[in-house]
Amino acid sequence: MAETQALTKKDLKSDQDVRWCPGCGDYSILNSAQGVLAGLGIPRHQMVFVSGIGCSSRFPYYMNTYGMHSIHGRAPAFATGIKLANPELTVWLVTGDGDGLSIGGNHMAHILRRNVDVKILLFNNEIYGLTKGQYSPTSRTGLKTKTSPMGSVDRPFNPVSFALGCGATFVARTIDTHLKHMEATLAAAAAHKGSALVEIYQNCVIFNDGTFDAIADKTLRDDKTIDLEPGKPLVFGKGRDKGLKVEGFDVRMVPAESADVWRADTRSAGPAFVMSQLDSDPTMPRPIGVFRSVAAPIFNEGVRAQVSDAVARKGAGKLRDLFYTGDMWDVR
Amino acid sequence: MAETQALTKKDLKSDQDVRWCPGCGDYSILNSAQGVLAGLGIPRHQMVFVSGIGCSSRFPYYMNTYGMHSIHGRAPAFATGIKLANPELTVWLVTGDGDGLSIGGNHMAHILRRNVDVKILLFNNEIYGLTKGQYSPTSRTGLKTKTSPMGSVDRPFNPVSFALGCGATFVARTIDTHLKHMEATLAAAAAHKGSALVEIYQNCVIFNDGTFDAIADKTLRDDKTIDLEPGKPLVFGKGRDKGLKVEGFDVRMVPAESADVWRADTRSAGPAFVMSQLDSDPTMPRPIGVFRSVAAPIFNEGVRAQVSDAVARKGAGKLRDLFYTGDMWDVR
Amino acid sequence: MTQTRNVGAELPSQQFENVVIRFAGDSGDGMQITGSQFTHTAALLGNDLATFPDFPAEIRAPAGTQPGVSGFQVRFSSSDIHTPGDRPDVLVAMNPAALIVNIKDLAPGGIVIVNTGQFAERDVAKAGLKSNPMTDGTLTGYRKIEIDINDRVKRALEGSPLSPKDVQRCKNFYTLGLMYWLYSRPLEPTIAWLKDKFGKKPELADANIKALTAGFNAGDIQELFQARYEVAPCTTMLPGTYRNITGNEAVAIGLVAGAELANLKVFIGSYPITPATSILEQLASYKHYGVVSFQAEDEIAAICSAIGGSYSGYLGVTTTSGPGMALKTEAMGLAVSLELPLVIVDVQRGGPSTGLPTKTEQADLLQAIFGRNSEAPIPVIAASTPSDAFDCAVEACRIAVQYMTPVILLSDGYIANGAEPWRLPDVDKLPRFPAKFTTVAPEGGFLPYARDEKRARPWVTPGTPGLEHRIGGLEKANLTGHISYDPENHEFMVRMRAAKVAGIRDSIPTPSVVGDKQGDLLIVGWGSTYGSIASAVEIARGKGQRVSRLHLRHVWPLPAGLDEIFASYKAILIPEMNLGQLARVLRSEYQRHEFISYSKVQGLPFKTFELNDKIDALLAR
Amino acid sequence: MTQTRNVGAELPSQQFENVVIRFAGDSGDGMQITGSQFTHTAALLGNDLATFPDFPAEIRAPAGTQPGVSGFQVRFSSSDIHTPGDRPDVLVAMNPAALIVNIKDLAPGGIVIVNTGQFAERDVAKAGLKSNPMTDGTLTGYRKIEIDINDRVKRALEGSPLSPKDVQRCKNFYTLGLMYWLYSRPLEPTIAWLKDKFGKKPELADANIKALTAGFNAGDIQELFQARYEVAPCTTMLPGTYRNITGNEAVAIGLVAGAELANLKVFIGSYPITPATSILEQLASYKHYGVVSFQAEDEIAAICSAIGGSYSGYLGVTTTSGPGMALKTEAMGLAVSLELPLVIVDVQRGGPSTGLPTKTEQADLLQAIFGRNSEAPIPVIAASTPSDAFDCAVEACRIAVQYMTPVILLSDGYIANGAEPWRLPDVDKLPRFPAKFTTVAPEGGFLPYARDEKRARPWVTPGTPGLEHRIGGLEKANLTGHISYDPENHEFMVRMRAAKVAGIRDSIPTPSVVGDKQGDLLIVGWGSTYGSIASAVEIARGKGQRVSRLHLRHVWPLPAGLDEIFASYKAILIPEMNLGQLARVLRSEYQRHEFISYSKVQGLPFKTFELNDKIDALLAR
Ligand SMILES: Cc1ncc(C[n+]2csc(CCOP(=O)(O)OP(=O)(O)O)c2C)c(N)n1
Ligand SMILES: Cc1ncc(C[n+]2csc(CCOP(=O)(O)OP(=O)(O)O)c2C)c(N)n1
Ligand code: SF4
Ligand code: SF4
Ligand SMILES: [Mg+2]
Ligand SMILES: [Mg+2]
Repeated sequence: MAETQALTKKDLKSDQDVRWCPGCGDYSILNSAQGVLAGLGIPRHQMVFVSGIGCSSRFPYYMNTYGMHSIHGRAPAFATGIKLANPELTVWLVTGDGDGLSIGGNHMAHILRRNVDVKILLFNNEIYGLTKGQYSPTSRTGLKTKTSPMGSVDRPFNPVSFALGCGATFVARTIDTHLKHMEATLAAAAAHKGSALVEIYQNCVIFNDGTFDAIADKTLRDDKTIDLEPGKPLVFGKGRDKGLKVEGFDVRMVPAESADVWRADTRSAGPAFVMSQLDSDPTMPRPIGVFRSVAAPIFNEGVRAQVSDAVARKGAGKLRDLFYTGDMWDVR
Repeated sequence: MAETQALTKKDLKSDQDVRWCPGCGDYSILNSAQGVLAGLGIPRHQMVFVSGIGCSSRFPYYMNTYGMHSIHGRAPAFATGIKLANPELTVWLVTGDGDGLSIGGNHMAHILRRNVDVKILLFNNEIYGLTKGQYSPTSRTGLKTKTSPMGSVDRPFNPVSFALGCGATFVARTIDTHLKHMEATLAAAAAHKGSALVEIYQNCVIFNDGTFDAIADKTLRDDKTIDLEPGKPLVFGKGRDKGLKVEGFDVRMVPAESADVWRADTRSAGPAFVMSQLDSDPTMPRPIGVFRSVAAPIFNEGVRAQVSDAVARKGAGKLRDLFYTGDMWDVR
Repeated sequence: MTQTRNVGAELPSQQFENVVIRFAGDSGDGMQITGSQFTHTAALLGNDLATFPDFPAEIRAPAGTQPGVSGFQVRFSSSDIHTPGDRPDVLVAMNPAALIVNIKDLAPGGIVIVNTGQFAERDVAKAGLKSNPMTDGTLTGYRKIEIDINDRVKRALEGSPLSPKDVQRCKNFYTLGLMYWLYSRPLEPTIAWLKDKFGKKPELADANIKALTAGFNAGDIQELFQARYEVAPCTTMLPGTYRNITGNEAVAIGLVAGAELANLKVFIGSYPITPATSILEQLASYKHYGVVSFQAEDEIAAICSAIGGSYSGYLGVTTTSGPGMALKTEAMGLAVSLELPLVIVDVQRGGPSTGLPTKTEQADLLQAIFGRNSEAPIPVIAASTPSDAFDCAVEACRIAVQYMTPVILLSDGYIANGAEPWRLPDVDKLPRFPAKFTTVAPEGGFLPYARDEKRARPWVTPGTPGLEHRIGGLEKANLTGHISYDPENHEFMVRMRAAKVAGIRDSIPTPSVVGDKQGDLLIVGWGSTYGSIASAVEIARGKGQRVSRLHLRHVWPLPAGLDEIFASYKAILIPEMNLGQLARVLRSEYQRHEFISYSKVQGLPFKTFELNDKIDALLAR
Repeated sequence: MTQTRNVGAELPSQQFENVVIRFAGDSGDGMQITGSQFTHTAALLGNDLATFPDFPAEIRAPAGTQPGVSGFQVRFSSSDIHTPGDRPDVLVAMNPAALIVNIKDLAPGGIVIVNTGQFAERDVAKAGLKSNPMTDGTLTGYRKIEIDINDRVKRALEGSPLSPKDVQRCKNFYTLGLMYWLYSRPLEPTIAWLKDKFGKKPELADANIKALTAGFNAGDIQELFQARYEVAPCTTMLPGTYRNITGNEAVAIGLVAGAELANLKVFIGSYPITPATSILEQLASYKHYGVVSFQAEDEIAAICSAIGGSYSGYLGVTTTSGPGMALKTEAMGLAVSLELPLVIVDVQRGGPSTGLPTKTEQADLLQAIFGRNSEAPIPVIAASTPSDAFDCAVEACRIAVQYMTPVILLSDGYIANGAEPWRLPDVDKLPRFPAKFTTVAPEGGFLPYARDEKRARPWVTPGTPGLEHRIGGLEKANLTGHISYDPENHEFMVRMRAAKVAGIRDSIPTPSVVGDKQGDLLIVGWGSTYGSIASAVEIARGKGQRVSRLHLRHVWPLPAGLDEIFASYKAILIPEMNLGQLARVLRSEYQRHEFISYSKVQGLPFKTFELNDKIDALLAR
């Protein structure tokens, strides 16, 4: 019964009705993910989608693969168990800014630190969608919501900086409305060996409509974003005429010709972090694309290798030896 | 009864016997903290020490101040509540690498993100001390412990990178055996307005003895560490002859004369992060001192200001108005 | 055309004691607003009332589908009522999905008002139906009133500056106007509300008022009815000033009141979760009452921050629902050990796990009483109606402060979202229970774990000179509070904590029995089964059955005197929206009595008739 | 001088049926090793035995202080025994702190062996004592044997290459040698152990062997004794091969065995916590058994990873103690909803909150059975002794796999650290219960929530072609497992889950009564009270009292047949190390019987005499 033919997008659609609000950014992400996954040459039954709780976390129901809609914030722990127990599986994790960075921030941090081979889609809509619109750890300071009627006084997380601080080996960012970029980014994540975090700017039409418009709007985004493409110069703008260059501890805007070439695989995560910090500078383009992509030992491989090594060195354990060991004596 | 005289170290010692293992690095930290706190001009009754669970978390019992030894990993949440409810208090938090970065990593991340005005001492001994020696999220890969008999396959957190990734406004590092440096660092933390995280390399003589020797040993540390002093050049070495300089995305070793001047208060946390990433480069000195110290809105102030504003604008709420509002009708 | 006309004046006017209407439409159709406006007007007219909003699944489902249906049931009455009614007398169905989801509940012979403007083939298909329920026999046995509301609104608002889409958004007010006409209600309260609500967008206010009036005036439709109806004001309601209140509002207000009665301010640390979220939202808006609200990163941080708030001298509060309650378990144990005041509100919902987040259930009772590691006693009280939630919140604060203990207040989804008239309390008559902070060491020295006559330890907040001390989760020596591993001390402290909580019994009344003091059957309830039980017992007694009832507010510790009460009845029935949790507790506490458990676990309250059927069956034994 | 001499051969040899020795010293004195070596040798000699290690508070307290005292009690016997003994016959006290902490437990007239080398004024002060207990009357009524072990070890190891500090570390083996002489035990097993242990440091092995031998040969000390003692091999032990095992070891081994009997491998996700940690540690060392062990970032991640492991086809296991158990509550609810196998081990400790982490307690029972939001039934089984923990772990695996359910296995600090001889099972005779993975859709299509005759749903792991499906924590439609908000379906599923767990009863035996099938008193126990109850009942029956006992392994669901058994006794006594939790459960389940609760909550097991006193009092009623 193994599927040998290439999959199509449609093969990855489950029989459940998609129940996000009309206009929600989640639709296009679902669509892109189905497209990218169909192209990986992996049979459906080897794919598992794991999620927590939130609008975004309904994702697995819509994928005609294996899936687990778990509990709020804990998807990374489930995914780690799933991947450790069966490393053959292709495990994807879908989470939101609340699920993944509020209640689930610690599990997120640890899966990234350990470099478990799981691909993580963080739908960042800067709001709690499912519970109907409270500010989240990525909401901008001052955002008025039902729980922050006078404006939120929280300083937001920068998810990319956060992931880099945790030692993530692959960190990228994309935008729900930027389909081509999203597909390329998801494909890059899929190709990465180890944990891959993709922050996706996702519009919540109901509770936080337009929050990314200033940079993500189709007419603006060429000038307001810069795509970090490993090996390519840091160039942006409608006319691809502007560039970025690092000088000392600073990043400066320069003519495209003088732009630095982007490297996402340096020993230090410093460059990626420096780029992520441009977010707080309104005069700078917002970096999207691949901040970091570096090879590192993969947790599930390390764990399984020890099991294999132990078996190889001691022989596969026999129950009898488990019992009959140490200091024994006989009673007759 | 308010204490008007300056405190001495002794005033801050509680009547409880200190029960760490002989030789434990915790003793010198306790001692330094008592010294620094005595000098702050704050009366004892305004100080609160909050901790989680671990050897380090016994700290509050030894301080003749208010104190709460709470539950594992949650001290930041207690501290936040304490500080929000009474912003007059000087709140210090003591935690370990397990308490603060394993089970408590998320609360740590959020207290730093929010910039609650709490001083945090992270005793990093790269081990779970209290539970008798299992690897922790800062243990080096390969460390053999009872739960990692074949060596840990986890990649460790870099606590400084982690804190910076969370948006911390003050991040520093010091060493239990480097008393002068420790006191200066704690004093700097105490002076900071907002969350201040101090990572303290702490030797666990029982379960991870000597883990910092290669850099912290008194005979080596001048050459193996570099003290980040804001406003001072990045110079180190016994003869203070070596320096660091940032070039492009790289940090290079240079003669002291060419060293960059350290700035911990740049808009971007990039420079601090770049420095923190030197940890993984064995050819580089290990940075200690103040990675970052930057002014930012303080969470507890923001929260309290909204309360005051609301009272100022609407008048202090009266119970009667709380009940008698909206659409009412009378039944006679 | 915003003047009402006296259409249908020729129709006879029928009096009803009470009427149940259910508004049902798509999530986007504004049925919740329609329902609450109708409720509001009924309240002003002096009816007693009860409501039952029924939300769709949490995400906005695609328009027109069954999962997207949103309903609001309101019952208004000239006599005392306790529930929103078993079955609607009138169903307003804005589309096929709303019709099909709700029709099975309509009382036989009931009126169904259908918006035919939304019954095209496309709409039927969207609802996942094979045939049109208007014509396929679904409505046999009901009185069907067909109106193309889409078209009527369009016409009523001809020339409006609004876009056609926005015009269609006024459909619900058209419908409301029609219902106002039918039940002889005035439009003014709603018009006032619209003007206030859309103060900054007068064109929206205008349009909605026009739609409302058009609905009221639509003579041709009204010909379809054989009568207009009237429901007189309720004369049995206690005199006083009333407002409508939902359970979550009542909890929020009650907590602020409870804190104030203790001379404290509220610190709320919470994390959003359905159906508890709006308590946090409401408290966040009470900053001018000195409320410090903190939206924490998760439920654990929420309760821990609240404990920290109490430690610093606030009344710490945390609010949540089942899954969040589970997460707070460990910290509750610490609160027990620290002996600080804390109010934990659990708005129960369907489970296990994520379960049915928007539906109601009463199945966290055993968790609340027993669900912690080791011996960690916490008093538990349960609200029975939306307005009772106010009193319960105050009572929770009293116990927390007087006994220096965490207290669990149970509510549920039904109470949380349901509304009923709340007779506003006289502030000066509310009991006060001022917190006593210890600020100077007593004669003989300060002992953090000394106790008063209620076995409460002193509350000393950081910042108090001279009383510096340390507290924590390790076992504490009696009196000094120092860490102690001494075996006898441990047993002493375990029993002391248990005795303290058991001693709360001395401060609570024996609940009164409604009905005869002895009889054939006693119905014992707790929580939101109140309304159904009260109604059923009224009906049973009306039939001459010797049935009484008793409702528990304090579920742990149980009040004194129950054993004697139980002994006076031949049988005791415990209806619960769980598998018999209170029954289990009562069995273990009052072993000599038999408790008959009656369970319903459907995410829905009991219908009155279900209870009456059960009563009949039991009495026929 | 590593040859034993036949010193004291002239002393009379006295036979004892059983002896209790307690070794007590500073944390650094190696008392745990001394005790376990003595135990080991006794085992090889064929004694029955039981041990009770008593650790100090978690942190190494400063040397010589009372909180730093570490003790190890061993009881060895020529007859069947069930407890490590109420009171030591012999106390070995290495310093004043050890003496003062333990002396009150010594049996009247008992022997106390004191290391006078550690009784300088300084040492007395370190122990926080005002006067020297050697001389202040503390030891009145005991037989005091004074030995300067510090000095003797120094002399025995003169010329050793070890530093003086390291020489002093051999004190414990000197002491052990002395006890070996006193109880006529061979040195060889310990010598072999030392050689093995210090294989890479022969100078350490040598020194300890010298110290051991010197203790054995110390003729002048032995003159202080009036006799040597002998405890013959136990003849009532069942024939077989034995080894000593602690409860935590037994759980670890049992889980590996249980998984293998199900044709599975263990996935353990855990987070260290006293006293459960060593289960994780042990499983981490069983990698060659295919065990995948994962030290998670916290208890929540631990259980979630284990659920993930089960989902992927491993036997998911998580181990913890009270506070960690509390944290797992929410995820347990998900496991109930997902219906996947999972074994949750809770090694109970003193509480509430952090409580007494190194002490034992049985107070998580109600939490285990009832402590989750909503109706989330989980079967609970409890180990009664260290070796029983093996069988219970296997049983937990069986239930988890056969019923597709999480299972809670309760142990406690006493079982975890205590050791007893374990009769090694015959691998081939262990029952097998192979997991059935569904790999192809059955006739009619695959239904993830269809059920077999045990009401278990099919186990399908990701990676199985053609059976792709989604599961989650929202309520599921019967059979299909799709999300369902349908009221009747919810009730059906709630009752189905309850029925599945209740149905486990059909697979467990009615526990057998030890003693007469009817009588004056039945003692019902669960968990680690086993030993004390068994001893007390033996004694009572020896006195002619009509007392029987029954011990529950399955505490939820309770086995069939109890009601009838209970009916056969005039009274039923439930001793528990909590405030009566099992008694509460039994009262609610078997309402017609009276259950007398007998509580001890001191972080310590019941003494046999305490139970006998209680029995006497009850029978005298
Ligand atoms: C333990 C627990 N706490 C709280 C909730 C309520 N809850 C569900 S989703 C959510 C936040 C969702 O926000 P996000 O992760 O950003 O997802 P979005 O809906 O925006 O996609 C919350 C608080 C829950 N289901 N479980
Ligand atoms: C909920 C909970 N889980 C686990 C534990 C057990 N525990 C106590 S301290 C600790 C780790 C301590 O490590 P760290 O924070 O590094 O402190 P250290 O002892 O090294 O100073 C653990 C796992 C606990 N007390 N509570
Ligand atoms: S609430 Fe927001 S995030 Fe959720 S489905 Fe609707 S638009 Fe999307
Ligand atoms: S175990 Fe380690 S960290 Fe803990 S007190 Fe001892 S030396 Fe210090
Ligand atoms: Mg979101
Ligand atoms: Mg540590």
